[in-house]
Amino acid sequence: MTVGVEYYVLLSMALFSIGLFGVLTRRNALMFLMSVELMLNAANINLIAFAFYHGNLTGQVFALFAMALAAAEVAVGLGIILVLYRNFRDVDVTVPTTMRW
Amino acid sequence: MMIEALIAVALIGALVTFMAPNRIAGKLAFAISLVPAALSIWMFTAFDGSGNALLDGTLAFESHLEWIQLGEYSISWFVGVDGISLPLVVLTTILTSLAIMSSWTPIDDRESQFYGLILFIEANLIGVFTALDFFLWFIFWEAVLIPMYLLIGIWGGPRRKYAAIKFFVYTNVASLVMFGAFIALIFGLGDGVTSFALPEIANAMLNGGPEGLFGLEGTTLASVVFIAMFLGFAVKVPVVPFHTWLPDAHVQAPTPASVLLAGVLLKMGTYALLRFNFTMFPDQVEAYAVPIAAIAVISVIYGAMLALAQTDLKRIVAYSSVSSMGYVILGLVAYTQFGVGGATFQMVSHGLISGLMFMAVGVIYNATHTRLVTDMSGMADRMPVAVGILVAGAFGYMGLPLMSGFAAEYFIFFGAFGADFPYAPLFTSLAMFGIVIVAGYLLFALQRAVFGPYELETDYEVSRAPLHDIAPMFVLLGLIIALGVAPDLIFQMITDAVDPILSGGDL
Amino acid sequence: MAVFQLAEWTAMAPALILAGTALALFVFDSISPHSTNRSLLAGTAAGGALASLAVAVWFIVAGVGTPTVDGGLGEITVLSDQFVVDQMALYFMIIVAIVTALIVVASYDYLVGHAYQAEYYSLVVLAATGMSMMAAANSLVTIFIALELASLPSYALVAILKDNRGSVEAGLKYFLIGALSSAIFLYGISLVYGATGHLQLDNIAEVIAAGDADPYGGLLGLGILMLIGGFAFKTASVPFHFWAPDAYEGAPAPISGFLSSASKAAGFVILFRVFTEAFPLGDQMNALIGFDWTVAFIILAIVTMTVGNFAAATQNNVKRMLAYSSIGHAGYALIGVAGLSADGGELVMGAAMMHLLVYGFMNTGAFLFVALAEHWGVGRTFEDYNGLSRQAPIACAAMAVFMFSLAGIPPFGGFFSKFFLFMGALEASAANTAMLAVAAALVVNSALSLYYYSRLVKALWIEEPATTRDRLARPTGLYAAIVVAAVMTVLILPGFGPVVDAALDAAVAALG
Amino acid sequence: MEGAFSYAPAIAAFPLAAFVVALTFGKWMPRKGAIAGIAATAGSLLFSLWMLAAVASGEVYHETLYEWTAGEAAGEVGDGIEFTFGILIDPLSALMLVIVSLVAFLVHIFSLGYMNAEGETGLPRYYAGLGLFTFSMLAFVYADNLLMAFMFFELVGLCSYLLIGFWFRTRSAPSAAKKAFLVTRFGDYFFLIGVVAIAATFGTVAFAGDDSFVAAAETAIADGDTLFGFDAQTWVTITGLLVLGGVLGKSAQFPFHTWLPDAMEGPTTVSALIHAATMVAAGVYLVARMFGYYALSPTALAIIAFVGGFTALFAATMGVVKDDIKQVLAYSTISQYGYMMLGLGVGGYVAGVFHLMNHAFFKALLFLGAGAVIILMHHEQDMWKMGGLKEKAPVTYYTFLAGALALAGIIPFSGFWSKDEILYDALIVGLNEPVIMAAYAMGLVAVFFTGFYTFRMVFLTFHGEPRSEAAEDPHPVGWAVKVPLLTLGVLALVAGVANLAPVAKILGVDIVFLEHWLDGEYGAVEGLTYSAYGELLAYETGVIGSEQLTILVAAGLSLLLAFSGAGLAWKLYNVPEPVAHKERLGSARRTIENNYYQDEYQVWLARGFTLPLSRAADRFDQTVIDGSVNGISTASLFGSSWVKRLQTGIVTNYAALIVAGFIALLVFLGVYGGWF
Repeated sequence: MTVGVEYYVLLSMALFSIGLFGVLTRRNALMFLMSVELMLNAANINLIAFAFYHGNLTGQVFALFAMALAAAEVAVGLGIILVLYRNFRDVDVTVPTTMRW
Repeated sequence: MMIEALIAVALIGALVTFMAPNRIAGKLAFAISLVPAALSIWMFTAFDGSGNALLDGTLAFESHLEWIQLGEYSISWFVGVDGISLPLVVLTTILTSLAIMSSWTPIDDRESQFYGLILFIEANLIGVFTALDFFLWFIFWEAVLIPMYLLIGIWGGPRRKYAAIKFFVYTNVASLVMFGAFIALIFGLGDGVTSFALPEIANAMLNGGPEGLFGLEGTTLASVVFIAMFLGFAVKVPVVPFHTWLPDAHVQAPTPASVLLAGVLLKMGTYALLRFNFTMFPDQVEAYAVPIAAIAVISVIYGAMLALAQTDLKRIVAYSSVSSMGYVILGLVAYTQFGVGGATFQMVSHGLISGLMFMAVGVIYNATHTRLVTDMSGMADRMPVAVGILVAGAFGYMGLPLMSGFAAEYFIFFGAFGADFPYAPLFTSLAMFGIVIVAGYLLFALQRAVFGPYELETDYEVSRAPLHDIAPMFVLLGLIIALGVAPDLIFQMITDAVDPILSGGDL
Repeated sequence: MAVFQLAEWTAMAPALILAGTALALFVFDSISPHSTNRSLLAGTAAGGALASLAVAVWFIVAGVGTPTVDGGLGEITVLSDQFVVDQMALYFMIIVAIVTALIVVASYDYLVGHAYQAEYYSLVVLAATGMSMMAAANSLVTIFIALELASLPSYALVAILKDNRGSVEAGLKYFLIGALSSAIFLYGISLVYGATGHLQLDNIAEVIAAGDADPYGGLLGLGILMLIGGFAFKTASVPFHFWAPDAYEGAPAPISGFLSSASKAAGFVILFRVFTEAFPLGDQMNALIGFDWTVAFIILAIVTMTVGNFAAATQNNVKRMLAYSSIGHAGYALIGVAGLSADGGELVMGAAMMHLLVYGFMNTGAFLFVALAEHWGVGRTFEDYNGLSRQAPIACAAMAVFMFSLAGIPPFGGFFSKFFLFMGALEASAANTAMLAVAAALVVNSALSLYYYSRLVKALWIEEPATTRDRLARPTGLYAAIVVAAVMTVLILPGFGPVVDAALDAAVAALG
Repeated sequence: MEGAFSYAPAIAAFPLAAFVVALTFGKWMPRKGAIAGIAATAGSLLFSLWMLAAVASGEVYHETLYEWTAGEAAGEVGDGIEFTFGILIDPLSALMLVIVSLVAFLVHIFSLGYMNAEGETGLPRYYAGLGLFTFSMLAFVYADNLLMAFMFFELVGLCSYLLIGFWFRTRSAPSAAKKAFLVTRFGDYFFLIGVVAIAATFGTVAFAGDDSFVAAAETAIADGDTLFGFDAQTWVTITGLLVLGGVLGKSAQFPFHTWLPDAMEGPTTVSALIHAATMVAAGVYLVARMFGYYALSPTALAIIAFVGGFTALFAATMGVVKDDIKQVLAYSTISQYGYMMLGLGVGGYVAGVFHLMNHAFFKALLFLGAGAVIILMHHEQDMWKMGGLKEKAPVTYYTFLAGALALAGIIPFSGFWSKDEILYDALIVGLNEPVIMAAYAMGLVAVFFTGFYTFRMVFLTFHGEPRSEAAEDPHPVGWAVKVPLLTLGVLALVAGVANLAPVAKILGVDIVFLEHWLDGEYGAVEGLTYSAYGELLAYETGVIGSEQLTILVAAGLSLLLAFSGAGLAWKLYNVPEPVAHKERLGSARRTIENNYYQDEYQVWLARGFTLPLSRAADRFDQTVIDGSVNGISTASLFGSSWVKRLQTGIVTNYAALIVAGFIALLVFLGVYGGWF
């Protein structure tokens, strides 16, 4: 008994949308980052589901790569959020607006 | 390799001058500029070309080197002169030398940069008049903008920044339009054309024309391109209503830059019109003759009317240039030997005369620090020689016989009166009324500024101009009279190159 | 020259050299964490970049990528086609290496008194490695990895001035938008994978050609669109451009130059490669996703160049003006994709590639001048730059060259590439009249760009200084980099022949 | 004497050399260039006389010397056209050469007394101007084609401008100079169109020979060609009238006469040479030169005659109220040239040329006499401040009187003969042509006014009591003043002998030397003779009773009127304390004093109409045309400031905008691609 691939896609799309919603609404940098992670993982779900569907492993392997990269991204991101906090005493992403127009 | 030598001397001279100390820059630049002047005069005497450069003529001093292969199209270093371009080259080199000498007095800041830019502009101007590959030509055409922008911007008058940017952007937009149109034409010509060499394109145009592009028929495409290119060049010429950058640029530019601007830069536009529109599109010229003639007449009369309303001497000369360029357009559209030849002659003649006028106005400005005719009176009392030359120049502008302006205007009028397009005599007669208005505003200005009892609103001691201010003007005056008395010095050379245009290349 | 008696992986040498350099710098940093031996660090980095450049040039001259029928060595594939070294790859590797070298040399002076010297250089070189790999990446996997390899150090580099609020803010914005874009990009990859079952570019194309992807047209279309989003982020194109002005303004000026030149070029190379290899234009493709994807690029090109140039026109901050201008230039380069068609487009794509090379010199040079101004501490606005030419004529002359070149005025390199783009756009219009709109937009934007570029020239050369300044220093590294960039911007015009050949050959090869 | 002609170019070249010498070295020369000028004009005079003698011996000269340029003629004829400089010496031009060089020579001498002796500054400029003028005028006179004539016609205009404005430090002289040039330029505008039209029509501009435009026009009319959409006759009329524009301007005919009185701002010598004897004659001379062309067009001739007659009367009436001696002479000049136009217009070629010659002598005399008076009066020109100079300056008085008698047309002074011949010619044509009759009538009435203003001037100046200190103690004049006066005085008296036509006709003796001269009895270029012109003319002549009776009636009428005019002047002004009597003119006075508001309307045309129009054009240019250019720029920059506001600085907004942009693209492409 297998679940049809379309359900995985729906799941991933839902996850992606949730992530996107978070990105658009959350002002906390960490929440922003987490939302992005959700979006990345939505893609991972897709990759794995499609790999299964197509019957090759490419997608699964790539999903592993993507997770590693996501981790690296978070590392860099956290570093930046750290200096953000040091400079602005806040992790609200809408606070730094010295540069505009 | 003569043309390369001309350009190289000017370019290297520009670099050398740019690096030279300010105090010797003027003399150095003058000395350097004598080399291209001498070389070009030698070229003039040794000229052995015949026919039109674009229409299977024999080129003089030709050189042709492959440069870039852009897909199916090749771009090359292709230069050479014919009877149309050579006089303009000589005009450029001579006028540059004289402009440099006339700068010695007014330019007292950042001299080395100033003279470096002047030489740089010279190199590009020579390039414009000698290049026979479209891309090469366009490089020179556009490169002229930079030095002129800086010359106006750095050494200009109070509103120099506005004037410089207006000149820069306005003429650049026009160039882009023109470039786009011409490239479209080349694509429209299809496989017959494999390079940007103008003779090849001209041949293709005269033997079949474009096949069509963008869903347009070949003839429609040719018409669209013709109009777009005409508009592009019209800004440069300038033709009413695209002229408004000119007075600003002229008034704000330092005198030597005005000399080159009026003397040579404006000729780029008419030269290009002749080389492109009026050589490659005989059918369109015929089809649009009446509107073009109307534009020419409007330019003449409207430009002259505007000049009449001015009180700034430079503005007067600037607007009168608009008027004079209208004559050139009229001559071109006449499409007769005297018309087109006269238009070319007028390019040279107006270059000399307007150069002279700007120099004379500049000399007065150097002494009085004003150019408003309302601010001064009786300058003849203090600067008799300079004023004498100004008066001579003014009469030259009015087309006094035995000066080159008359020859040019007469050729144009004669050529246009008998032209084939409808109502040619009427258009010609209307345009000729310009000679009355030009007399009106110049004489009015002379009466106010240089005659009458001596008065000056500014606090300067007016004394006679130094010799190095006067000498260039004498040279110009001599040339003006020489061409007026003996127009055949260049006119036969010009008509030799013009004839193939009129016969559609079948000579 | 028989290059490839060597193992095939050595074809990636330009990228590998950069990677090695980066690792060497890391090692050095680990051994001596607080070293301020700037000469050694910058020298190593520059040496690596130049070596990479030399090797890439050697390869391209030796005939790597030139089709074997033309007597060349043909494309060389590495790691089972995950990377391909062809003319386009080498061409962009050259661009990346040049920009990196310039940046590194200039940073020698810019980083005086800076704490994290070694990290800085190793991050720069690491990012360059990523970009170099992007040039050669041939599957969506390697593309994504290389892209992240280029991006992650870039985020850090932008924010490297840790006590500078602008730098941190810039880093934050760059990072957040970057992360969002990566997510979208990755999602796009997953959709394409879903539709075709492959991540290898040529395999994707085969599947599409075979009609196996026909049931998934919508999926593929959405995926392609999301891929475009990822590329748009990397190339700073609308609508993913929002990070660019802020990041470029806040980042250290050499890094701004690096990102806007090299990173943008790298973004374009994957854009070119993905769309020419995986989704070749044709009836099949059009039928599959319902439209000709050049339409998307036509829209993006027009909007991008317009937004970039219009926003640049009234800026007061020089760096920000350059940032917006960089967006405008992304719009110009997009013409290279927008003008493609089923049976051609070498000219327009080649022109875009030429433009990116020239842009590597002139735009980097311009940002380096800003770096110089920051080094002098004269301020950031146009007014602050007033009259600098009196004190530093050579640097200002170089800057004028960059500005005019960016504006596309001869006799500078930017003229040719821009006008070839214009030409290419017109040629493409013959097949697709919508491209006429692009050409028209190019004209309008060119005029506007002339206005603001010449504004800077005006400030430098025409205006009088508002305040009296002390003598300005002449830092060797910065000056050298600027002068080299300027000289190259000028000399590239007479020497444009080889550039045209390389770019057009690469484009022809890419379009197959 | 054939060899004489090879020296013909020297006639013009001498003064040109004098111009160059005076301009460059005048400052350092004794007499500031006068010597060079005198030598040059003497040379020209001698050579001119030599030419005259050569023509008298039966030779003529028509030679192209220099090709200015050549090319393809467009328009009606497809062949090549050459524009050349050539010399045409025939009876007419030889005569004119002598007149011009003689007057120029005398004026140069007179200048020694008038300019040098009076300590003027800027004399090199003055003599250079005179030299250039003499050169141009002589070259104009023997020009063999219309274009060359036009070119030198313009150059004399330049010289006129420079010399009127000689005292440039005043306000009035530069203004007058400008006006003179402008008004004549207006005429020359038409002239130039005429030249261009003739060249374009016939492919030639030569005056004489088989390939002249006159011959071509004759052929065209004979062949019934259509030229530029008109039939040949009409086209000849149109082009002829266009050329006439230049003539009217230069010869100060209505309505272009307004510049001449103002031109009196120049030195009196200049007025004598340029604005009386020679340059103003250029217009009339040109009509005579191409008389064959006008003869083809009765309409053009009738217009010439009518304008001439009208101008003669019109100017004469204005002359009667002037107070300035030079002004009177200026209006009289206009009036006299009107007579010449009338003469030519009625086909009286000989009469016109005859009057041209006589007028040159007596008007030069009168101007030089006026100059002498001005010296005497310490540079006072108002006649009401003169009086009683008769005894103190007898040479001046008697020579002036001779000139006045000639001007008034009193028998037997030269002016009588020529004016009478003109009026006679007009009368006999007028008997069949009402338009000409009207012109004749006006010319006849003008005789009365001429007599009146001439003697009003003489009486006010020389008779009665001195009315100012200067008049009581006049400045003496030297030989340089007297010699020219005496020479011209003699000529004014005897020049009429050249053509005593009435006497000849009544007495039947053959003493019409000028007629024979112009008819080519001695030598002429074919087609340029009186009789050749006569054949072309379409006029019918009539007589009153018999020819003799007509002659007597005409002569008697004009004499009667001349005497009554002079007599009225004698009655009113030959009193010790004359008064103006202007109130007797009643309501007409203001009009006449204001010169019929001719100046006003022309000044209004320039200042009240053209200038505001140009200002309006300027405003239009600045606001509409330049405004739209700047408007585009402003709009772009406004757009710019709007576009950059998108960049709010808040990163969440960026994300939102990115998503929005992406979705917009998605929706657009979806709709475009038919996904939805």
